[in-house]
Amino acid sequence: MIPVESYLLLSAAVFCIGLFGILTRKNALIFLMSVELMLNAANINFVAFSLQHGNLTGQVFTLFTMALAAAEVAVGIGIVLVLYRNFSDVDVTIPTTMRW
Amino acid sequence: MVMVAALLAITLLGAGVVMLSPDRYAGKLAAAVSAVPALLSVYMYWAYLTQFEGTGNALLQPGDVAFGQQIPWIDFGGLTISYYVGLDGVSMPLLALTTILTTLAIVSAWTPIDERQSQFYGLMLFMETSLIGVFSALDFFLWFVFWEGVLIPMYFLIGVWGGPRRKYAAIKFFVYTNVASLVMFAGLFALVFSTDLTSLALPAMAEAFRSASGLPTVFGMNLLTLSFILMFFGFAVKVPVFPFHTWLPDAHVEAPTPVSVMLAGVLLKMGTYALLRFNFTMLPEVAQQLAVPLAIVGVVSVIYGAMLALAQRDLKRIVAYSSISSMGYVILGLVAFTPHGMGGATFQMIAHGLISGLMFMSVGVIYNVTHTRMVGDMSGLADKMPWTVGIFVSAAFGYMGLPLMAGFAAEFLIFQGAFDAATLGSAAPVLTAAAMFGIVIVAGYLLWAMQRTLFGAFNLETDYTVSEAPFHDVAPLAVLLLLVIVLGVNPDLSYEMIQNSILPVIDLGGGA
Amino acid sequence: MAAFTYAPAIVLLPFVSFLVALFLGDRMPKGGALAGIAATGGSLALSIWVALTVAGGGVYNEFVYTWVAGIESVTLRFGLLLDPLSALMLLIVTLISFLVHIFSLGYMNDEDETGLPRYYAGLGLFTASMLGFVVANNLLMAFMFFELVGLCSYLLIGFWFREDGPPSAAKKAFLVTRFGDYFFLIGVVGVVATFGTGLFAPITEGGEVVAQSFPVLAEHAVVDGETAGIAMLDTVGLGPQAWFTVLGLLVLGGVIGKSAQFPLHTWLPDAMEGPTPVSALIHAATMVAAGVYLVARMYGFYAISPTALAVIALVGGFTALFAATMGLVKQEIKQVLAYSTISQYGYMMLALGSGGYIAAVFHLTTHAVFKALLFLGAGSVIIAMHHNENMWDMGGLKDKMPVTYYAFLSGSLALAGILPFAGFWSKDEVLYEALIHGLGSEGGLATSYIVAYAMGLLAVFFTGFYTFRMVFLTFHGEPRTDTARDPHGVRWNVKGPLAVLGVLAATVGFINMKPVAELTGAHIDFLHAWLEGPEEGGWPAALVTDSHHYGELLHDVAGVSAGEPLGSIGTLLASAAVSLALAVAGAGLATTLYRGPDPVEHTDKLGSLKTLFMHNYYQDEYQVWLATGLTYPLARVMDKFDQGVVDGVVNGVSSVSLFSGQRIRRIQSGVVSNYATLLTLGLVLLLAAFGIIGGWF
Amino acid sequence: MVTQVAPLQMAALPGWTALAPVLALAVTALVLLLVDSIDPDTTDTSLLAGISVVGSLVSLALAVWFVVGGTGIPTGQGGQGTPVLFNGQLVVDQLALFFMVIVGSVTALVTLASYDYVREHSYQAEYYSLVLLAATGMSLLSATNSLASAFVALELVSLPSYALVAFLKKNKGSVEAALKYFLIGAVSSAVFAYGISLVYAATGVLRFDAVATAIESGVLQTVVDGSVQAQAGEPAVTMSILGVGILMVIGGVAFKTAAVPFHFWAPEAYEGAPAPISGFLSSASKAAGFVLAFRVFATAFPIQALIADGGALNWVVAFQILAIATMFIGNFAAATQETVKRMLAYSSVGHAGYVLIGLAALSSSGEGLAFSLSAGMAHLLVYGFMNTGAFLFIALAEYWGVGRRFEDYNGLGREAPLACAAMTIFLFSLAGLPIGGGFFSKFYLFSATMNVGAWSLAAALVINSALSLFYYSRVVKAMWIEEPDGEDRVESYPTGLYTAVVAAAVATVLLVPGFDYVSSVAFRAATLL
Repeated sequence: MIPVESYLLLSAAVFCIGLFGILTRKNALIFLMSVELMLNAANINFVAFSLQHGNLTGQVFTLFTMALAAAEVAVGIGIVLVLYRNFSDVDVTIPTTMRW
Repeated sequence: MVMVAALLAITLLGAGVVMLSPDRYAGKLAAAVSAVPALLSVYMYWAYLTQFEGTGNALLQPGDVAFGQQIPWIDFGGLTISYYVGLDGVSMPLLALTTILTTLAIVSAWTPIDERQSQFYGLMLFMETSLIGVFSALDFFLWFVFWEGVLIPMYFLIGVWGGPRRKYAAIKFFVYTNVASLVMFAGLFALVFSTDLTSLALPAMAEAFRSASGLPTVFGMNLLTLSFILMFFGFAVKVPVFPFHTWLPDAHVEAPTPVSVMLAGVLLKMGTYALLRFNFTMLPEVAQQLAVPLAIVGVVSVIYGAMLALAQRDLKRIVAYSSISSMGYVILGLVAFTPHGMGGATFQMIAHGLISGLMFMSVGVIYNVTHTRMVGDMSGLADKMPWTVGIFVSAAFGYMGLPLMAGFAAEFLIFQGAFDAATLGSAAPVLTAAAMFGIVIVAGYLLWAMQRTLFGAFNLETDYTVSEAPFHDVAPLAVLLLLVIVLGVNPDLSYEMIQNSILPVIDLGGGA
Repeated sequence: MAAFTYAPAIVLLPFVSFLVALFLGDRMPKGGALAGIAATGGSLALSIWVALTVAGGGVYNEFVYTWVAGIESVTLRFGLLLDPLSALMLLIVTLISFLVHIFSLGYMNDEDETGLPRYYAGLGLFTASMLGFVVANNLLMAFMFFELVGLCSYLLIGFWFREDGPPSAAKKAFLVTRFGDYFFLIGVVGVVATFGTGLFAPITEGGEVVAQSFPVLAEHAVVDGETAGIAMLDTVGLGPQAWFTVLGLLVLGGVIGKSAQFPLHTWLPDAMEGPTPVSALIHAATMVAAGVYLVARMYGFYAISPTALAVIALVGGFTALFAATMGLVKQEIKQVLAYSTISQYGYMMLALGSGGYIAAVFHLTTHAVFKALLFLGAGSVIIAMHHNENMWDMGGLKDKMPVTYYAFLSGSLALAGILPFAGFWSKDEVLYEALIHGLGSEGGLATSYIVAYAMGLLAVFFTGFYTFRMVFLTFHGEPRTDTARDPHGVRWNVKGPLAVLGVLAATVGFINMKPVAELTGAHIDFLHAWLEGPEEGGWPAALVTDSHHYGELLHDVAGVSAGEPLGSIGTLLASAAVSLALAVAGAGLATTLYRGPDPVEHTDKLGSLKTLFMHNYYQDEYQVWLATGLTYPLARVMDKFDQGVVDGVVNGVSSVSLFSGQRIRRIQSGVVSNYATLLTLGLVLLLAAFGIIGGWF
Repeated sequence: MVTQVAPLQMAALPGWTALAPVLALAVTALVLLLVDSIDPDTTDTSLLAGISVVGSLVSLALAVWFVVGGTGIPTGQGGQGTPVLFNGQLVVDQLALFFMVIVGSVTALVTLASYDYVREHSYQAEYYSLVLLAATGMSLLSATNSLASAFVALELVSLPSYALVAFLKKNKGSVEAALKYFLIGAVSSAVFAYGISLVYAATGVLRFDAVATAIESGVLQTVVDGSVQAQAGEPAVTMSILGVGILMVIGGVAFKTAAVPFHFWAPEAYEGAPAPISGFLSSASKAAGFVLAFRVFATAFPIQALIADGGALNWVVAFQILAIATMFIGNFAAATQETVKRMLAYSSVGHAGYVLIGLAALSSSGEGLAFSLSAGMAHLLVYGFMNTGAFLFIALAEYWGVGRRFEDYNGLGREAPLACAAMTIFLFSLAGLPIGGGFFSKFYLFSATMNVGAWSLAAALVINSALSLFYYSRVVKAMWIEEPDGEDRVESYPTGLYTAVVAAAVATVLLVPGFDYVSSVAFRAATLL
C-alpha cells in the first residue's frame, strides 16, 4: 500500500496551496475556498492516519470538520454579503478604515 | 488591639463621607474627621510611652509588638498573606507624624483649595489611610497594598489641584514610583521563592532571609546582593536619592501646598522607612558589605541636593531640593549601623517630616497672600505679615540645624553615629565630614532666600493690600513649630522608643 | 553652696524675659525693656553670689539635664561648670548685658524705634544663650549655645530689616561664622567619638571621678600613653597627639569664626549695621569673646599640642596687626571700633597661643569693659549726631557732652594701653608672655611666638594711633557740621552706664598688676590667684582647670618654657616699657596729626596702602567671590546638569518608548492579507526555529 | 481556606447534570430562538435581555454552586469526584467550573448592558441568542477533554462571534471588523485542525490523557470504550510531526486568546464590534481560549516528557517568546493610540501576554506549572470584570454620543461621576493598582515569574505595566483632570448599562478583600490537573 509519508506530503502540499491562495488572492470568496483547501488538507491526514492506526477517531473527526467547514462558509458568505453592501466590492484589502 | 484597624476604618470611611459631602463643608468636615485619628494616635503614642516600655523591633521581636493584630487573609499559591499590623518604636512616631500632619495639612488647605473641595479632602483622607497602613502593616502584601495605594490619591491631588505643569508632574511621579515598586517587588520575591517561606509576614521574611543559604548566583552576583540592589533602587526612588530624584522637584512645585506638605513630610519617609525595614533589617550582611558605596550615595545626595537648592529661585523648589539633601543624611545614618546613626536616621525622618512640612506650609501661607513663590518677585514681607515671617524664619533656622530644634538633634546624632561607624571603617570620618558640609550650604541658600523675600523694603505689585494671613493659616504653622522645638529640647520623647526598636537591628549587623 | 542650686536661674531669667518681651512686649511699658532689665539684674546679682561662692573655694560641675539618653551608646547631657573662669565670665556678661539694657532705653526707646519687643526679646534670648554657653560643662552643650548666640546675633544685626544693609550684614555674619562652626561641629563630633565625652572638667563625687573629662583623657593618652580605650585612633590611623591636634584645630575653626579672627573676620565690621547697644553687647564684649573663652575653657586640650598653640599664636598676632592697620583709615566711628575689636581679640588669641592663659583671660575681662564702654560712648555720640556715624562730620563734642567724653576718653586710654588704664596692664601681660615664651622655647614654636610677638607689638603703635585719631576727630576741634554744633542730648539712661564703665575701664586693670606685684612682691595679682587656685587640693585637684596645671602641661608636653634674658624683673619692665612707649608714640602721632580746631585727612599720605586698608585687603571681595562667583555658578551648572542629563535620561526613556510605540502600531496595516502574511510568517519562523533546535529536518 | 458548603449528592444525580452550567446557557439560547420564532419581530427588549440575563445568571449560579460544592475534586480529597462524560470527551473539573464562572458572569454583564445598547436595533432576539450560543461554546470549551470536542466547541464560540461583530451591519467599521475577524479566524481554525491532525498522526488519539500517555510511553495509543490502551507493534511517536502539530495547536489557541502572531484581528474586531461584544470577546472568549490552552498543555502535552526527549518541542520556550512579544506589541501599540476603544483593544492584547505567563513561567525542568496556571486563571477572572466593565463604559460613552478620542472624554467626570469613578477603578485595576483585584492577579503573575527565576518575563512585565499605567491614566486624566470643553453630553443614565458598569466595578473592588477565594480555588484547580 502507499506509504503514509506520501499522504503527509500530499496534505502538506494541499495545505500550502490553500495558504498560498490566502496570501495572494484578494477576493473574499477565493479566500474562503482556500480555507476549505486547508481544512481538507487536515482531513486527508485524518483519514490517512485513521487507516494507518486502524482506529476510527480520525474519520469521525473528518466528519466534524466538514460540518464545521460548511457552517463556517455559511457565516462567511453572510459576512461577504454585508461587506459587499458596505464597500460594494468583495476585495478583502479595501476595508482599511481601522488600522494602526 | 483594634487600634490600627480603627484608624484605618475611620480615615477610609471618612474619605467616603467627605467625598459625598457638599464642597462648602468639606474642609471643616475633613478636619474634624482627621482630628479623630490624630487624637487617637496621640493617645496611642502616650500609651506606648507608658505601657510598652522598651518594646523591641517589630520584625525581630514580633512577640512584643504594640497594638498588634493578625488575621489570615489570602492564600497566595501556597504563601499565606494576612492582615497583620502592629507598631514599634520606629513606626509609632511615624504614625503619629502622619495623622497629625494630615490634620494640619487639611486645615492649611482651607485657604488655597477653592474648587472641588469634597474630592480634595476625600483624597487627602484616603491618602492618610494608605499612609497609616504603610507604617503599621507587618505583612508584606498588606504593606504593599497601602504602599501602592498612596499613588492613587497622590496622582489626583497633584494632577487636579496642581500648578501649570501638573499633568506632567503627576504622571511622572505616578509612573516613576510605580516602576520602582515593581523592581523592588521583583527583588524581594526572587528571595521569597528562593527560601522556603510559607507566609509573607515581615518577621517571617526577616527570619528566612537572614538564615537563607545556598542561594543561586544570578547575573554574576549572589541573589541576596541582587535583591538588595533591586530593593534599594525601588526605595531610593521614593526617598529620593540621587540620581533617582528628578520626579520630586516637579511633583513638589506643581502640587498644591498641603499636598507638598504631605509629600515632603510623610511620603518621602516611606522610602527611608522601607529601606530600614527591608534592606537593613532583612539583609544586614549585604547592607554592611555595601556600606561604603551606599554612604557615598547618601553623601552625594546631601551635597548635590543642597547645591541644586542653591541654584533655585522658586521657594518650593528650594525646599524640594533641600529635602533630597536631608534624606541623604538618613541614608548615611542607616548605613552606619550604630545606635546613634540608625536611631538618628529614624529620628531625622520625624524631624524632617515636621520641619519640611512646616517650611512648605509657611511657603504656602506666603503664597496665598502674595500669589508668587519666586525669590525676587517680592521683598520685605516681614513688614506686612510679621507672625508668618517669624515662623518662616524659625522654620528656616530649624532646617539649618539650629540647636534645640528637632533638626539639629537628628543631624547631630547621625553625624555622631556615622563618625566612628565600624561599617565604614576609616572612610567614616571623611564621609561624615563631607556630609556635614551640607549644613553650610543649607544656611547659604535659606539665608539668601530669606534676605531677598522677607527683608528689605516691602515691594510687591498687587491690586490688593498685603496683610497678615488668617488665623487658621498660621495656627498649623505654630503647632508644627512647637512640635519641632519640643522634640529639639527633649528628643527622647521619640528617640528612646526609636533606640529600643533600632538596637536589635544593630545587633544583627554586629555593629555598635 | 546654695548659690549653685540657683545657678540655672542665671540662664533662665533672661530666657523668661525673652518670652515676656516677645509675647507681651507690645502690651508693656518700654516694650519689654523693664523685663529684660529686671532679668539681667537678677542674673547679675546671682552671678555675683556665685562668684563669691567660688571665691570661697567652692566649685560646681554637675549634669542638670539629659538631652539624649543613649542606650548602648554615648549619652548627651547638659550640665553646669562653675569654676573661677566661668564665674568671672558670668560677671562680665551679666554686667554688660544689664548696662546695655539700660542704655537701650536711651538708644532705642527714646528714639521711638518700632519693634521694641522684638529688640528686647532678642537681647533676652542672646543673654540667655550666652550665659548658657558660659556655664556649659561639655563641648556639645557649648556648641549648641554657641549656635544660638549666632542666631541672636543674626536677628539683632538685622533688627532694622526694612533697610537693605542690615539683613545682608546679618546674613553674612551668620554665614561666615557658620563656616567656622562647620569645623567646630566636626571637632565636637570627633571629640565625643574619640573620648566618649565632651566634658571640660571631670565630675567627682566624694573625691571619686565618676565622669572623666576629655582634656584629662587626652593628657593621659599623650603623656602616659593610655590610648587603649580610644578606638578612633586606629580608625584615623594617627598618633594621639597628631589626632588631638587635628581635633583642636577643627574646634579652632569655630573660634576663629566667632572671635572674628583672620580669615573669618570679615563679618564683624558689617555687623555694625546693627543697633549700637547690640554692637556693644554682642560684637564687642560677649559673643565675640565666646571663641576666646572656648579656647580658655578647654585649654588643657590645647596645652598638649604645640602645633595648635603655634597656630593660635600666629593667627592672633597676625589678626591683631592686620585689623589695626585697617582701623587706621576708617571714617565711621563704629568701623574703627569694629576693627579695633578684631585686633584686640587677636591679642587674646596671641596670649592663649603663647601660653599666657591668665593674660588672655585678663585681657578678655578688661577689653570687655572698655570696648563695651567705647561702643556705648559711640552710641551716645550717634544719638547726639542723629545717627550720623562719620567722624568727619563731628568734632568739638567734648564740651557738649562731657560725661560721654570723659567716659570715652577713659575707654580710649585703656584701649590704647596707656598707664594706668586697664588695657595697659592686660595688653602688657599678653605681650610679655609671648615674648618670654618666644625666647624660652625651642624650634618652630619659638619662631612663631617671636613673629607673633613682633606683630602684636607693632599693632600696639597702630592701636594708639587710631584710638586717638578717633578721639580727636570726634570730640576735639571745631564742630564740622550743624548737628555737631547742636547735638541731640542724652539722658541718664545713657550717661549712667557710661559712667559705670568709665570708672571700671580705669580701674579694672588693678585686679592683676603683674609688674607691680613683681616689683613690690606684694600679692596683688588677684586674677592670677583667682585662676591658679590653692597650691594643692581645692578645686584645681577636682576640676584640673587651673592655670597652674596648664602651666605644667605647656612646659612638659608642649615644650613652652619661659626665657628671661634680662632677669625676671628686667624682662618684665623692658617689655612693659616697649609696649607703653609704642602706645604713647602712636597716640602722640595721632595728636600731632589730628589735634587742632579743624583737622584734615592725612590718610592720603599712605598712598596705595590707603586704598588697600580702605578695601580691607580685599578680604570681603574674595570671600564674596567665593560665594557668588564660584559656588553659585557651580550650582547653576549642576542645575543644568540635573535638568539636562539626569532628568533628560528619565524623559528620554519615556519618549523612546512612545516613539517605539508609534513604530510598533504601524505593523497593524489594516489590510487583512498582510495580517495573514505576517501570521504565516510568524508561524513559519517558530517552526523553523524549533525545527532546527529539535533537529526535525 | 476554601469553605465547603452542604455537599450536593453528585453521585445521586446522573453524570450529565455536571454540565448544568453549559446546558443552562444552551437552553436559554434556544428559548430566545423560540421567543423569536413565536414573535419574529419582537422588540420587547426587557423580555429578551431579561431571559438572557437570567439564563446566564443561572449558569453562573450553578457553576459557583458546583465549585463550592466540590465538584471536580476527587472524593479522596473530600470532593464530589470529577465527572467524566462521553468517553472522556468532556470533563467537569474545578478548572472547567472556574472558567464557567468567568463566562457566566461576563455573559450576564454583557447581556445586561446590551439591554440599552441594542434597544434601537432589529434582530435583537438573534443577537441575544447568538451571545448565549457563543457563551455555551465557551463554557463547553472549558470542559473539553479531547482535541475533537475542543475543535467543535471552539467553532461554536467562533461562528456566533463573527456574526455578533458584524451585528451593526450598516456600520462599515462593524463589517470590516467582522471580515477581518472571520478571515483570520478561518485561517487559524484551519491551522488548528491541521495541527490536530498531525498530533493524531503522531499519537493515534485525540483525548488529552491518551495523548499524554502516548507521549510519555512513546507508544501509539487507542481508546477502546473509554479506556486508553497501547496499540502494540505500532511505531513510536515521531517527535517532528508531533512538534509541528503542537506548534499549530498553539496557533489555534493563540488566535482565540489574541496572542501574537495571531492577534491581528483583535484591535479591529474589538474596535469595530458593538462595545458590549468587544467586552464579551476580549474577556470571555479570551478566557475560553486560555482554558483550552491551559488544559491542552497541562494535560495533553506533558512538559517533563517533552523536555526529556531532546527532539521534542519545548512549548514553554514557545510560550515565553509569545508572552514577551504579545506584552510588548500590545502595550506599546496601546500607548500611542488616539481612540480609547482601540487603546483598550490593544491593552487586551497586552493582557493576553500577561496571562500567557501562566504557561511560560515554568522552570527549565518544567516545575511551577500549578503556581503559574493559577496566577493566569486568577488574572482572567479579575480581568473578566475589569475589562468587560471598561468596554461597557465605552458602550456607555457611545450611547451618549461622546466621541471616540481621548480628548472627547475631557471633563466627563463632572457630568457622570459614578460611571467615571467606575471606569477609573477598571483602569487602575487593569494597571495593577490596589484599587481592584487586578492588583493581586497581576502581582500573582509577577511572582510566578520570580518563582522560577524567569527574569526576562519579569523584566517585560515591569516595563509593560509601567507603560500601561501611563496610557490607562491618560483616560483618567481626561475624565477628571482636563477641563470639559463646553456643552453637556450626558442627558440620560441608561439603567442596564449603569447597572452592569457599577456591578462590574463593585465586583472588581470586592475582589481585593475577596481575592483569597479566587486564588485558592484557582490554585487547587491547577494542582488537580
